[in-house]
This record gives sequence, C-alpha cells and structure tokens, in this order.
Amino acid sequence: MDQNSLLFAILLGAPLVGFFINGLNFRSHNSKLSGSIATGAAIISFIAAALLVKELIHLPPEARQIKSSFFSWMAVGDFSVDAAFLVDAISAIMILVITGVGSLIHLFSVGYMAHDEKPAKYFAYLNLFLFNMLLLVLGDNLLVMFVGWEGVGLCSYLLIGFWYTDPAKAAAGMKAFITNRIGDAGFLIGIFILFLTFGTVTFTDLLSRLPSVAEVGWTGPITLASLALFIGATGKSAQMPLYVWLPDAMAGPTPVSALIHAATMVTAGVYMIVRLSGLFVLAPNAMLVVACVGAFTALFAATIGLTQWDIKKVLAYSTVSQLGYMFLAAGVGAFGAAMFHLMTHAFFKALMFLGSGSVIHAMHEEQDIRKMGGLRKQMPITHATFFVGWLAIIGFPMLSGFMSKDEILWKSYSSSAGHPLLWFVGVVAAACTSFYMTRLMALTFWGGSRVPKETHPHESPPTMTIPLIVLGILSLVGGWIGIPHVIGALIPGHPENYLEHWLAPALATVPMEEGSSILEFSLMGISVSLAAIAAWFAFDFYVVHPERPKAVAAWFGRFYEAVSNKYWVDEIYQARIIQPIVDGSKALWAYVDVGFVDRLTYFASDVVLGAGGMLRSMQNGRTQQYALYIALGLAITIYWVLVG
Amino acid sequence: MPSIESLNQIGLNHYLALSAIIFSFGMIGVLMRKNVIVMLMSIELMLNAVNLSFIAFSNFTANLNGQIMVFFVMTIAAAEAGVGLAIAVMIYKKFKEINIRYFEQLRG
Amino acid sequence: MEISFSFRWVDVLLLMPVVVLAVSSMVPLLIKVMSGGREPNSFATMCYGLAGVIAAAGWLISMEGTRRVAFDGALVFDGLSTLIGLAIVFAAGVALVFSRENFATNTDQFSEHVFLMLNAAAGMLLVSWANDLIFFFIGIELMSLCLYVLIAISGESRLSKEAAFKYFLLGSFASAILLYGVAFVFGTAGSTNLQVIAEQSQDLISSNRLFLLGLIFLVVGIAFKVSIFPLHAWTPDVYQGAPTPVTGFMATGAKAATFVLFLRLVMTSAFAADQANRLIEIIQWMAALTILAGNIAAVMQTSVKRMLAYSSVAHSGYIMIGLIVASIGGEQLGGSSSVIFYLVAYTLMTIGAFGVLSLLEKDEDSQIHVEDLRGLAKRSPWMALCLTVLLLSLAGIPPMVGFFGKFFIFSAAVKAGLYWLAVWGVIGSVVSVYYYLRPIMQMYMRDEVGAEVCGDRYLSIGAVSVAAIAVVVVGLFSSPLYQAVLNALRGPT
Amino acid sequence: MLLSALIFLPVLFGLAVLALPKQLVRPVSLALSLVHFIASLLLFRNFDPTSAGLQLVEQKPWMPDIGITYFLGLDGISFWLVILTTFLTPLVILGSWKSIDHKIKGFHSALFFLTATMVGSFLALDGILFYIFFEASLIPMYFMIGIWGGARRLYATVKFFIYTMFGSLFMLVAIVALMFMAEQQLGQMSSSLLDWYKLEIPFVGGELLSTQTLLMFAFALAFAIKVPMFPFHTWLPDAHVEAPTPGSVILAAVMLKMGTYGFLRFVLPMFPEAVDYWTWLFIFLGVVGIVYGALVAMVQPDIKKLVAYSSVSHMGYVIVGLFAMNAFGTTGGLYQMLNHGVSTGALFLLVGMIYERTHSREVNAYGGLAKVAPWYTIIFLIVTMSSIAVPMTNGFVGEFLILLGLFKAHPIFAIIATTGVVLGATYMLWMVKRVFFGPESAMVKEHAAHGGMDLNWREKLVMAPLVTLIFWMGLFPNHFLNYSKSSIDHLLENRMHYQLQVDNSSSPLKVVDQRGVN
Repeated sequence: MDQNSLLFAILLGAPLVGFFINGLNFRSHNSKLSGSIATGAAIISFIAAALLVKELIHLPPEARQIKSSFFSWMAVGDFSVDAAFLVDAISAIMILVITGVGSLIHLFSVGYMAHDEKPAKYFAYLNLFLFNMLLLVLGDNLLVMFVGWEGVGLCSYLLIGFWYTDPAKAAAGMKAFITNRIGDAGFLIGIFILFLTFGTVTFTDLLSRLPSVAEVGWTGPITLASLALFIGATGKSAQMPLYVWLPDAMAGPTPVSALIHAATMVTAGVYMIVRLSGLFVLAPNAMLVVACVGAFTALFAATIGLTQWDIKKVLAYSTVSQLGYMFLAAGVGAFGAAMFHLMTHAFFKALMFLGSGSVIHAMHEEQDIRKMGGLRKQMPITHATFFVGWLAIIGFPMLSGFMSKDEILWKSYSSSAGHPLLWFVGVVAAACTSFYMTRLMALTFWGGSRVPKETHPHESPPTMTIPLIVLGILSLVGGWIGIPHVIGALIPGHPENYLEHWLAPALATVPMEEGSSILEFSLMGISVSLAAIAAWFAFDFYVVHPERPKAVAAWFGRFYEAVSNKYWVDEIYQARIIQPIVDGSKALWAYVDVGFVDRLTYFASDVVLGAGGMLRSMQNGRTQQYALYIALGLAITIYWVLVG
Repeated sequence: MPSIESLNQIGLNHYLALSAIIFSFGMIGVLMRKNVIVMLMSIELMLNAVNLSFIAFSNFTANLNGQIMVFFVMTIAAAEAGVGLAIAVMIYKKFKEINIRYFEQLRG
Repeated sequence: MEISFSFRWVDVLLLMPVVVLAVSSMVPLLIKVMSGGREPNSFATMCYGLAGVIAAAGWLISMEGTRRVAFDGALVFDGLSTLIGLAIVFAAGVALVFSRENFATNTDQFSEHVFLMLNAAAGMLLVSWANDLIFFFIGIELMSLCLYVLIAISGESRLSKEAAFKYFLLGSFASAILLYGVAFVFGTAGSTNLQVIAEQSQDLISSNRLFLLGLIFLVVGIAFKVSIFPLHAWTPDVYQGAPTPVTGFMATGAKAATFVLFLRLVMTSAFAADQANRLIEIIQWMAALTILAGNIAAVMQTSVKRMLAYSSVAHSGYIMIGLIVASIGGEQLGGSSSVIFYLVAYTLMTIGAFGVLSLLEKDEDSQIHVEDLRGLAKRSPWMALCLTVLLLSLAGIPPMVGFFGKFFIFSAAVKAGLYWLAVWGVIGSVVSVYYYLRPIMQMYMRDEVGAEVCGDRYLSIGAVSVAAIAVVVVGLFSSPLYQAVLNALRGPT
Repeated sequence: MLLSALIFLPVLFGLAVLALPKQLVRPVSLALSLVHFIASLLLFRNFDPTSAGLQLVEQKPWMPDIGITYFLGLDGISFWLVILTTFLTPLVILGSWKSIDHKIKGFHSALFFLTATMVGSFLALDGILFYIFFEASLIPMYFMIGIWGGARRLYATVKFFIYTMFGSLFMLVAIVALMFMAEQQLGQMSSSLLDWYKLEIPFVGGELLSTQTLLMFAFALAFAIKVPMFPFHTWLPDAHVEAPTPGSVILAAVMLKMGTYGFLRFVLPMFPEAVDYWTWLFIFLGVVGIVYGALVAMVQPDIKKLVAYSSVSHMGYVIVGLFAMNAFGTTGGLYQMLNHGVSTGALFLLVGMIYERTHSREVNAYGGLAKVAPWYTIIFLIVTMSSIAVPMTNGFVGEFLILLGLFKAHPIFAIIATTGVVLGATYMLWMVKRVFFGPESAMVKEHAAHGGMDLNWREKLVMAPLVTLIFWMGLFPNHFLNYSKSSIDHLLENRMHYQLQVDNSSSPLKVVDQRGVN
C-alpha cells in the first residue's frame, strides 16, 4: 500500500474504527472516554486529510488528483465499480471542512453530551457519519458517492431520532430519511442515465467522455440526468420542495445540527453539482432550474425564518436559505462561489449552531427565544462568537459570509446563465436573513432578560467554548482565501482569489460578463446597505421598541399568518400527499387485495361449494330418481349419437 | 295355414319392436312403481324382453348361439330374482315396509 | 348350422384361479354347515379364504407370460389378465383381512361373507378375462349378485339394507340395459366374441344403426358399473351404506375388472370408425362431467366414506380420459397403459384408505365423519401417516403413485390432442386437493378426541401399511410397474 | 454423488429424528443440519465458477420408457440457492429452539424433508424430477403451517396449498406437452431439460393460442403463484401470518425463490420468443407488485403481514430484474433472490423472537422497544437497512443492479419501480418508528418488567451469520456474483438458442448418457 492509499485508509478508517469501538460498547455511560475516542478519531482523520491536501498542493494544478482504489466492488457485465477514492481540488476543501469542523463539533459534543444517558452510542453515530460523509466526498465514482450519500442519510436518521423516546423526534428522523429517499431515487435515476449514456460512473472518465459544449446535439440525456441528480440534491440539501425535513431535523442533539444539518451533509447536494459541473454546464435548462430553485428556496426559507421563535428553527430555515444561495451559485455557473459559500457557511453556521447549543445547554434545553434575552452578560464567550457568526451571515463587509455571498450575488447578475431577477431575489433574501438573524441576536443575547426565574444560565465549559472560538476566528478570516478581485485590488498587496485559482482546473466554466468594477461595487453596496437597514429594523423592533413587532404583524395580516405557519407546507404535504397515499393504500388493501383478488378466490370456492350443494340436492336418495338418471343418460346418448 | 302365413310375414323387426316395447314397459315399471316387488318384476320383464330379441336374432340370423345365451340369461335372471326377493324379504322382515320411498336415508 | 365346440383341459388349467377361489370359498361354508350352523372361528375362516386368494394369486403369477385365448375364444389370458387379476385378488385378500377385523362384517355370518367375497372375486376375474360378451355378462352378474348379498348381510342394521336394495335394483336395471346391448351387438355382428365383433365393427358401425345402438347400450351398462356421470348416482349411497371392507373391495376390484373389459372393448377398435365419433364425443363429456361431479360433490361431504365414494367417481372420470385416448389411438398414444397403471395405483390407494376407515369403526353402526379424525395423529400416528400418504396419493401429489397415474393419464390426453380434457382434469385435481386435505388437517392440526384404532387389529394395520408403503415405493420407482403394464399390453389381444 | 447426498441426507436425517428421544431432538437436529450445511460447502471445492456448463452432474435412468431420468446438476444459477437453503436450516433450528414447543420430532422431521425437496428442486435438471420436488415441498410446509401455526392456520395452510397446487398442475400439463414435443423433434420422449432446450417450439407473435405462448403461460402461472407475483399474491400474507417463525423463514427465504428460479431455469431459456413478446406483461406485473406490495405493506397493522407484503414488493424486483434480460437486471435479480432470502429470513426470525416474548404482532401494541431491547433493536435496524437497500448492505447491490437493468430495458417502468425505493423505506421505517421508538407502550412495559426482553446468546448466535452476510454481500458482491457470472452471461447471450453443456472437467463423476441407457 503506497503512502497515499495509507492516508486514505487512515482518513476513512479512523472514524470507522471509532465507530466500532464506541458502537460495540454502546451501553457505556462514560462520555469522557467515548468522547475522547471519537474526537481522537476525528482529529486523526483531520490530520490525514491535511496531509493528503499537502500532497495535492505539491502536484501541478492540472494534475491535482490523487486516486486510490481499494477493491473491486461490483463488476457485472460492462458495469464495474471499484471502492476507489479521489482527492482533487474540490474534495480537498470538503475533507478539510468535514474533518476540521467535524473535529471541533466532536470536541464540543464532549461537553454537550456529558450528562446524556448513552454518549457512546452518540459518538459512534457521529463517527459513522464522518466516515460516510468522507465516503461521499471522496468517492471516485457516482456509486461510492451514493454509498456515502445514503450513509449520511442513515446517520442523520439515527441522530435526529437519537432521543427516540419522544415520538416527535423519532418521526423527525423518519421524515428526514424518507424525504431524502425521494431525492435518492432521483439520484439513482441520474446514475442510470449517465451510465447508460456514457458507459461509466467514474467521475474522471465521465467528465472526459462528455461532449464539448459545442456539440450540443444530444443534450437530452444530459439534461435529464442533471435534473434527476438535482432531485437528489434537493433532497439531501433541503431545497424546494423537499426542504421540509430539515427544520424538523432540529429534533436531534444540537451538535448534530451543526455538523450534519448545517456544515456538511446538507451541502452534499451542492458538492455533487460542483463535482459534476462539467455535466451541468452542458444542460442549460437544468442549470436554470437549479438556479431558480436555489433562489426561490433562499427567499422562501428566509421569509419563514422571520417569524420563528425556536432558536434552532431559525437557524434551520437560515440553513435552507443559505443552501439556496449555493444552488443559485451553482445554477448560474459560479461553481467556485458555491464551494466558497459552502465553506464559509460551514464555519459560521456551525458556529451559530454550536452557539445555540451552548445557549440551549445553559438554558436547560429551552429553545424558545421568547424566554431568553440579555444572555450576553451570563455567556460572554458564546455571545462574542455568536456575534461574529451574526456579522458573517448578514454579510458584514470583509467577513467570510460577505465574501462568498456577494460573490454569488455578483455572479448571479453577471453570469451568462444569470439574470438580474435572480440577483434581486438573492438580495431580498439577504435582507431577510439580516433581519431574522439580528432578531435572533436581539432576542437571545441583547435587551432585557426574560429568562424564567428557576433557570440560571451560565457560560459553557471549555470543551464547548474552544470550538466556538476557533470557528469564530474562521468565520472572521475564512473568507480571505477568496477575496473578490475588485476588493483585492483595493487592498495592499493585492491578495488574489486563492480559492478560485485552486478550484479553477477542476471546474467547468460558464462565460461571465466582464462587468465593470463600478457595477460590482454598486451592487455590493445595494446588498450591504439593504442588509444593514434590515438589521437596523430588527434591532429597533426587538431591542429598542419591543412593542412594534405585534403592530407590524397585524399590519401584514394574512401574510404574517402564512409566514408564521411556514406557509402550511407541512400541512399541505400531509393532507395532499401523505394522507392520500395512506388512505389509498388502505383502500388498495381493502378493495383490491381483500375485496377483489381474495374475493375472486372465494368466489371460485363458492362456485364449487354451490355446485356441490346442487349436486347434493340431485342426490336425494330416491332410487327411482337414480334410475331416471340412468334412463336419461341412455336417452341423451342415443339422441346425441343416432339423431343429433 | 293362414296363421303360419301371417306369421311368416312377421319379420325380425317386429320381434325387435315387441322386445323394445316390453323393455320400455319394464323400464317404466322400474321408474314408476313404488312397490319393490313390482319393481323386481319389471326388471324381469326387461330381461325377458332382451331374451326375446336374442331369440329373434338367433332365429333370423340362423345363429344358435343366441339361444344358448337365452339359457344363460334365464338362469341369471332366476338367480337375480332369488337374490332380489331374498333382500326384499329381509327388508320387509326388518322394516315391515316394501315401499321404495321408505328407503331414502342415504342421500346428499 | 353347426355348433363347434372345442374343449381342452389346458383351458381349465388357465381357469384355475377362478376354480381355486370358488372351491376355497366353499370350505368355510361347509365347515359351518357341518358344525351345525354355528359360526366357526373367524380367524380360521379368514385363513381359508386367504389361502384361496393366495393360491389364486400364485397361480396367476405362474400364468405370467401366457398369451392365448381359451374356451373357444371366450376368455383371454394375456398379460393384462394376469396383472389385473393380481390386483383383484390383492384387493380381495386385503378386503378379507379388513372384513375379519370389522364389526359390520365379522358377524355370525362371516363364513358366508368370505364365501361371497371370494365368489365376487371370481366374478371379477371372469369379467377382466372375458373375451366374449356373454362371459362378460356372466362375470358381471356373478360379481354383482355376490356384492348385493355381501352388503345385505352386513351387521349394520339400516343403511346397509337400504344400500343393498338400491344397489340391487339399480344394478339389475343397468344389467338389463347392458344385456340389451349385448343382444343388439350379437344380432348385428352375429357373435358375441370381441374379436369377431371387432373384425366387423368398421363396416357395421357405419352401416348398421342397430349395432351402434347396441354399443350405446353396452357402454351405458358398463358406465353404470364404473360409475360414470350421470350413471354414478348409486355410488355414494351404496359405498356409504356398505360395510367398509366391502366398499373398499367394490371400489377397487369391481371397478378394475369392469374397466379392463371396457378397455378390451374399445381396443377392439370398435370405436375407430367415423360414425363412432359422436359416441366418443359424448363419452368425453361424460368423463369431464364425472370428474367435475365427483370432485365437487366430495367437497361437501362430512362422512369420510361418502367423500371417498365421490372421489372414486372422480377417479373413474380420470380413467375414462385414458380410455378415450385408447379408443382413439390404440396403444401408440399410451391410453391403455395409462388406464391400467392408474387402475393398479388406484387399487392400492383406495383399498388402503378404506382400510384405515374400517380400522377406525368401533362398532357395526359407526360412520366415520371427518371430525372423528381429529387428533388421530396423536393417538395412532402410524395410521394417520398411512392415511395421509394414501390421501395425498389420491390427490395426485408427487412422489406418490397417484401422481404418476395422473401423469400418464394427462400424457395420454395431451398426446391425443385432448388438451381440454387434460386441463379439465387438472382443475378437478385442484378441487380434489381441498377435500383430501380436510381429513389430514383434522388428524394433524386438531387435538380433540375422536375415533380410535382398536389395538388388536394388527392384520388390518399391516395391510394398510403395505398399501401405504407400496403407494410411496411404487411412486418413487414406478418404472417397473409401468414396464409391467407395457408388457401386459403387448401380445395378441 | 455429492448432489444426491445433498438431497438425501436430509431425508435420512428427517427419518432419524423421528427415532430420537425427545430431549435429544433439538441438538441432534442442529448437528445434522450443520453436517448438511458443511456438506454443501464441499460444492465450493468441486464447482468451477468459470464454466457455464452443468457440473457435478448425475444422471441415471429412472423411467426409461418415457425418457424420465434422475438428473441432477449444478450451475451458476442454482449454486447459491442451494447454499442458501442449507445455510438457513441450522439457523432455523436454532431460532426455533424455544418457539416450537410441541411435536418437536415431527417439526424437525418436516423441516428436513422440506430442505430435501427444496434442494432437490434447485438441483433437478429433469422436468418431472423438478416437478416432483416442487410439489412435494408443499407437503412439509403444509404441515408446518397447519400444525405449528397461529389461530387461523387451517385456513391459511389450505389456501397456501391449493393456490400453489393450482398453478403447478398447469405446469404439469405443459411438461407433458414438452415431453411429447421432444418425442416428435428428437425422436424420443424426454423430460431432460437439456433436451427441452433443444426444442423448436412453434411461436406466432400476437397469437395467444400459439404453442409456445401457451406453454410459457402454463409454466409462468405456476411460478408466478409461487413467487408470488401480483395478482397471485394473496395466499402469501395469510400463510406468513399463520406460519410459525421457522415456516415463515423458509417460506420467504427459499420457497419463494423456487418460483423465480423456475423463471430463470425454465421460462426464459425455453420460450425465448414468447418471453420476448410478453416481457412487458411480466415487467408490468413486477412493477405493480413492487409498488402495490409496498403500499399495502405500509398500512398493515400486523408486523408479520407487513413483512409478508414487503416480500411481494421485493419479489417484484426480482421479477423485473430477471425480465429486464440484460446482464445487470438478471444478475441483480439472482442476487436479490439471495438478498431477500437473507434479509427477509432475518426479519421473520426477528419478528418471531419478539413474538415469543410478547405474543403480539400488533404494530400498535408496541412502542419504545429500543429502550428495553437494545441489541434486538440494533440488529433489527441493520436488517431493516438491508431490506430497504441502504448501500453497503446486500439489498442495495441487488436493487441497484435490477433498477439499472430495468432502466436500460424499459426506462419508464424503471422510474415507476424506483418509487419502490422510497415506499420501501417508508413502510419499514414507519413500522420501526412505531415499534421501537417513542415511549414504551403498556404492553412492552408489562413484559419488560419480567426482564429478558433483549436477545439472548442463542438468538444473537442465530442473527450473527445473517448480519455478517448482509454486510459481506453488500461490500463484496463479487465474491458471490463470480459464481453466477458465466451462467448468466451464457443464458443472456444464447437465450434464443439456449443450450447447456455438461461440464464434468471438475468432477470425477461419470455421466450416463441418456441415449446409451435406453
């Protein structure tokens, strides 16, 4: 086994080993021990990832790929898939984020789960998730990716339903899995189309076999495959119309929400599209769909976020919304921007989730922000780091969120696949984001305390605050690896957009308009100022004039009602899709199975029994009747043979 | 003798027709009569009708075998009558009843 | 006009099985008479009977390989005669054993019972050997008269009398019809010898309607004896009313013998002419209806004996399919061999099944209902297993011999192009499974108390076991039997 | 001799068990079944996976007059099914250690006879021999359901028997017809499969009454009922619900495979034109089965019935896979047979284990089982994942290949079938949620109070091999597929003129040429 294979083995193996150690010992109550094992595994994995990326950096940009094949998984006919792994520019970012943020969240969990009943199980799941997520991003072919894809779904299911004694939480896990499955079915169909069209499922072979953009004569299968894969992405990445599972997924432990439902798993869809950018650019229609769904989701989820009272739900809708941005980016061909936002979002959203976890931990599992307020005094570190996250997400200039979000907005305007309308939707969503995030900040940390008397919030232990601080720093500076050209030009030393350089060889490109710097600056200004205005409004509403929100809500009337009820999407799904299926199935069972097929069987047996009864009545015991049968038999025979 | 003349005009078919008629009477008797003894007699009638046709065939085809058969049949008919009557007597002794409609236990 | 009559002693040697049966049947009766009408030891009586049966069987076996007609062409001794003769004496022997251990038959008239049974067997042998319609008729009457009385002297007081009476009336009625047919055939063909008839049948059947009429009467008469719809109505009543050993004997021996004669009749190619098409057509319908009626009516029965009676009707239908094929195409299509194979298989399974019933009857009046079998598997597991095997074989489930019987019948039908009859038979089989499974269900899957096997009926148990084991073994290795059947059919018939 | 031994060893065992004292029946049966399993492992040594021919062939005249022979042989299609059968028997015996508490001799005897008939039907290469094993397998199963079954066992077992028998009798007529066709075309009656493959069976497209079509439907009906395909499936839920656990396991894991195996061995190669013409029908019914089975499974109140309907759905996959008629679909179909054997067998075992404790299969009576029976829950979840085809478990490989094959052949059907992926997850997880999660129900609490809710070592021992197989087959499908590859490729490449050669290079046994015998 060469060195790279060994690194792959360690990268993937460490969490797997951690999973087995904790999993076989699942009854253990020793959260320190199991936490250390799991965190250790994650850190080992991170080191391996870093070493791999180091190897990668030493390679020339065009050949930045490290492959390693372990064994042949399936070989049937001309379909052959290996358990093979690939690190390139794209997955390098992913593995660093996954193992890096993952390690931090593992560490955070040690503190967070200290008093749980079954920490070993929790950490086992977390390690298993890490393993599957790495499979997903490292997969050298669509099938290995799919393994990870479903694997993370499974872990998500297990972790959301971790506190399964609560039926609602168990239901949330189930919902997540099944909704994801709908997407997975699309993913599968995408794989089928791609394999049957191009004869391979390996990414490198697939992309090399794609026709050039010029030969667009046969985009049919490509468009279909892209759309099918995008269905998969909407499931995993919680886009319209399959986003409904993500807010419910907040039922899981908060670190899980941070890791799975903010930083890593939910970005898998984006990652997949970026990984297949070469395919998607050949299907402009599919790209348009991706962009529109992304933009719409961004806005839609953001508006829902405006009215939520559960700290985690706000963050969940925010995640859906931010994922929408990523799809918007991918849809307009700004794959690099999508990856960038994916990364920065991983930092600040993980930070905010962990921060909320810290708050919830301090508040004794209270998640309603109406019962918080003024926590900045009791929880200074949490507040400070959360504050950074807040700044990042609302797009405060030069923070990570600003860099990536504004790149997306600019690309959605300037890309040949973009449209000003997409930009506009994005900007409105950004304003909404700014509003609800400020609202969240205000209600949680600022203003007067509404904390119930019996709760005594306190700052969390270091295992929880250290990850917060690290993530806070990353949220502050993480964006600097991708400073936009226009801004870079203004900064001394003219830092380049490192990320773009790094990713460029691995991505397909869509022609971009060389928009003027002035245009870019003015668009940037519009979005920043809109966000600022929204933030100020929120601050005004929830800190300065706490009585105003009610009036505003009343002013919006029906619209407010719709938004605060999440547009009744869950109810509509329940009433229009789930219930009809269940009722229909019951009807099938009652009317087709029992009522028709079985009744047909019974009918056959009834016919036999009826005929038997008839024959019995013919057999009435009268000798002369029997003699008559004989005579009749004779007569009929004679008639038939001689006369008839 | 005119009678013989006329007898000569009587052909096989006449005998056969007579035999058929007797046979039918026998059948009808079996089918209609309720008294077991009468039914027995009807069966004898049928057998005798058959004997008649045997004789007729034998005569008109100059085949003596037919007449031998009649002997067989007569013997068998006698045996049959014997057995039948014995059963009838036994039943009568047991149930004091020889109406065929009395015996309808076995059915269904 | 000259009557040629040649008599040879060697013919008598061939007839010895019948003679032996007749003579040995006298022995118990004579003993009874000499001991002043007092019923002798029933075991000894049975042994005399069995001795006759075994002697007859031995003689039959020694006749193996004989291929000739005797008594001036009246009787035929060929492989078929031997094979079916053996089946008949086997049935007689087994039935004798059952009779001794059954309350309805082992009465103070057991000597008479044995006498009648052996004579009935002799009659059956004559029927199956008959090459002449008169001999056939004599055989039939010998058999039937004995059976009438056998039923009538049953210890059971009411149903058996009714059964005997019904059987007698209807049987005589049918005999008369049969005889009428003989008369017509004789009159038109000038002979009652089957070969002679066969030589002329091609011409006669197209030219002489009287001959055809005779054939119809003949067929109807025979069909009555083998219980073909709609002439089957007596079967359930008589089978139910008769004492069980007698029923078993009737259902096997009488049916086998009569079917063999039927087979000989159709194999004379009497039915090969075009004019017989319509006759064959209606026989096909009768076969189909027989299968249907037998199976469907059996489904409704609660009395096991009556159920088996109906099932025996259905089996007649299956055999008729083979017979039809034999009438259409002779031996090339495998029709006759399928009939013979089925008859042998059927004899084995049916006599065994009735044997188990006979074992379960606790007094002369007892009627075994399906519910009485509840939990039999627990009380007498071996008998339950035997009955299960026998019933499954009757249902045609492989690897029992019944399956191969059906297989050959269906093969013959398919080969002759009678697909519809094969499919019809198949559907009938499905129905039959239902009622054959019911007793099995009761025996194994219910635990309540029901009928029981009395401990001292070892001989019957042995006989049933022989039948059951034979059903499995002959099923698994049916080749020798099939070979034997094929051998039996080769030769100057 | 090895193949004969595999068939007749269990027959002997079945008889031997009857003679044992009661307390020895279970351990001895277990040991004997392990002997049988180990004997079947000898196949690995003697089987050459690279050959598409029949191996370890045994042929002896049986009924020479009509060309019936005792003809056994093994190829890539039957190889794993035989192993699956022998593999499950010890597990079933161990699994029913406690649940079968009366008439244990009879039970183990029936189990051995059942094993013999099932192995026999996978090995038989003579039509009649196959039919005999196929039918004879009904008898022990009939007793198993009828004697050791639930409350409505009599109804269920009769329904099972008659339903299955109904189909197979038409097959018998078709078998007979083929034998005569062999006589006409090859000059001699024969029920050898190898001869049947040589037959030219007349086919007229679009004509329902053409010979090949009729024969195909006669065979297909028998197998469709056995599989069971929609709409012939209604016997299955009843049989499963009433059957005792071991009966359900064998029924689901092996007996249903006899139907799909029949399609693969008889229908596809023997009636190629008719199959081509009617493929749409089978695919359609298969797809309907997938979706319908899943939907109806979803609303079942009884866990066992739910699993039974899930079998309908899973077997639908097998059917569409086989009839996709390309390497992916057919391989996947074959693989899915094994998968279903392992995972549904495991599910039935698990359902049985909890039923032993609570005597309830009502989904609604359960709740919160995860808390009181953690090992049970873990294993159940693993099996569930296998059943809903999560990657890295065996189910995924099968379903993926099937859907890929189907997509290649009939994309629209494949898209409909893919909804089964979602629905499958739905019914299983919904059940899991209601049974294992949430607060403990009153019933669970009551039984948990006595303790012993979780699996004991014996039950873990039963499940361990199954769980191992689930992952082994999921991660290294090639280990398994390699044995079937050449046979399936051979089948698909030469389907229009299918022939099988007897390949005895790897075995020292003599083959009796049928012509030479007669």
